[in-house]
Amino acid sequence: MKILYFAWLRTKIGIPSETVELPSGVTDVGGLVDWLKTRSPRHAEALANSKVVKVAVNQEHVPYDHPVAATDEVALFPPVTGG
Amino acid sequence: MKILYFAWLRTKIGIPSETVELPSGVTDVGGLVDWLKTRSPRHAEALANSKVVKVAVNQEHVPYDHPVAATDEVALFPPVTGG
Amino acid sequence: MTVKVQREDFDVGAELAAMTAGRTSIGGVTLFVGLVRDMAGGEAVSAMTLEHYPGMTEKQLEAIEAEARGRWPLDDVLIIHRHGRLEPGDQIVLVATASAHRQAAFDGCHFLIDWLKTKAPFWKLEATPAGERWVEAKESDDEAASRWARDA
Amino acid sequence: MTVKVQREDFDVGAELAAMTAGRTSIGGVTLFVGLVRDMAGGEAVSAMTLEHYPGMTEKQLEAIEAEARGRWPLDDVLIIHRHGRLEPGDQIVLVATASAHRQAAFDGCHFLIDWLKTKAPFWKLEATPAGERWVEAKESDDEAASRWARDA
Repeated sequence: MKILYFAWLRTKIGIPSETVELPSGVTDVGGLVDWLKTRSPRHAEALANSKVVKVAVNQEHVPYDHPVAATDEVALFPPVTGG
Repeated sequence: MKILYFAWLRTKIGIPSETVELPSGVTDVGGLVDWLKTRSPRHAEALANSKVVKVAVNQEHVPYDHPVAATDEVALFPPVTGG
Repeated sequence: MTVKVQREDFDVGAELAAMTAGRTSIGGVTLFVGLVRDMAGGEAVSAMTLEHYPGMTEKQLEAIEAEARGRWPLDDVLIIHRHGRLEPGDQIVLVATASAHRQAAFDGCHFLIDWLKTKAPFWKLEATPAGERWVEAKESDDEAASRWARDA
Repeated sequence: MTVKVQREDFDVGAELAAMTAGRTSIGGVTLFVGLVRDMAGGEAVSAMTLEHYPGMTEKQLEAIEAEARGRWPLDDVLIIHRHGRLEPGDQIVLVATASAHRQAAFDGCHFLIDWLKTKAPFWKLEATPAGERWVEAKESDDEAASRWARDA
């Protein structure tokens, strides 16, 4: 699964993207974000406040109860600030 | 007194402007328009319907009871149609 | 703060660049460019001649421009209005309003073009297949302008 | 009907000319040009970097452009949005809407820029005397966009 990070999520975590193996048991966005927090202290800190972590699956904004699958492109980013 | 005509008032009367001697007794716009009607059949026809004859004195829109004086520049024109 | 009534065409890109050059407090510019349409009132129009009252037109445009600046926080306003003979596709009018905030730029520009399209001292002579005709003032335009009336 | 997300600057005059060339049914074009201001939230800004999500950004801009065309009778719509590092005075965004009628052109353009300024997937990094900071989403912008919400 391809994970993309934007804006301060990218700078806090320190990488623009990573490819992860989706663990069994992770079936929705909320589960994915919780699991990503365990990958490093930087992940944990960046993803601590889910209010400011928005998620898109396959380039569509989705809520935390949206399902995720191994072939999805998942992007995590702060609330957009517009142009 | 300088009288200016615009748009179809100009084409109906046939001249863009004329200089007239203000007759005594003509003291306001309404009196002036009535007097101008007597100058030719073309004037009479063009000025027949006062609803569509707007007047500016010294480049300011004015109502028919606005005073006129010999040194004024008076313009007669149809309702503006904008740009 | 510029008003021009002219026969010549104008270059929107150049006017915008001149308005914003070196003025980094401006957050946005709203522009409206009016063009001659090939149709009016359901009839084909091959040309349009705009007549105006030189002197009075400029005075009135300057007055409405000052009113717009009084009502909205505008860093700059530009009005260019052409007169003379124009053909379909030709530019007639440009209104540009610059502001730190886009809402002010939009409101100022919209107010000015509604006024220009209805109250500005211009008269239109349209050339149609049936001949030339002077355009009459439209009710719908008066409504557009009246929505800007201030509350008493 | 064009959406471009690009690093390069754009030429408003050339874009306008391309949009209107030979299309004599267009009565007016409303344009909004957004510029980088030298101040934000009371602080000096020396540069701004716009980050976006390539692919998703274009998709969202195309969707909102289609919505604008569905809501107003627009002959054409152009959106150009830059990304990357920009300095005060630089152009950020152009929205242009062409219509037979100015009200539609105004409403369509205003709707699009309110959306772009609030909902478009861009993130701003501002360079200030205190260092670089990521801009947070603003309440006032959400209000501007919410006025376009359809009645249920």
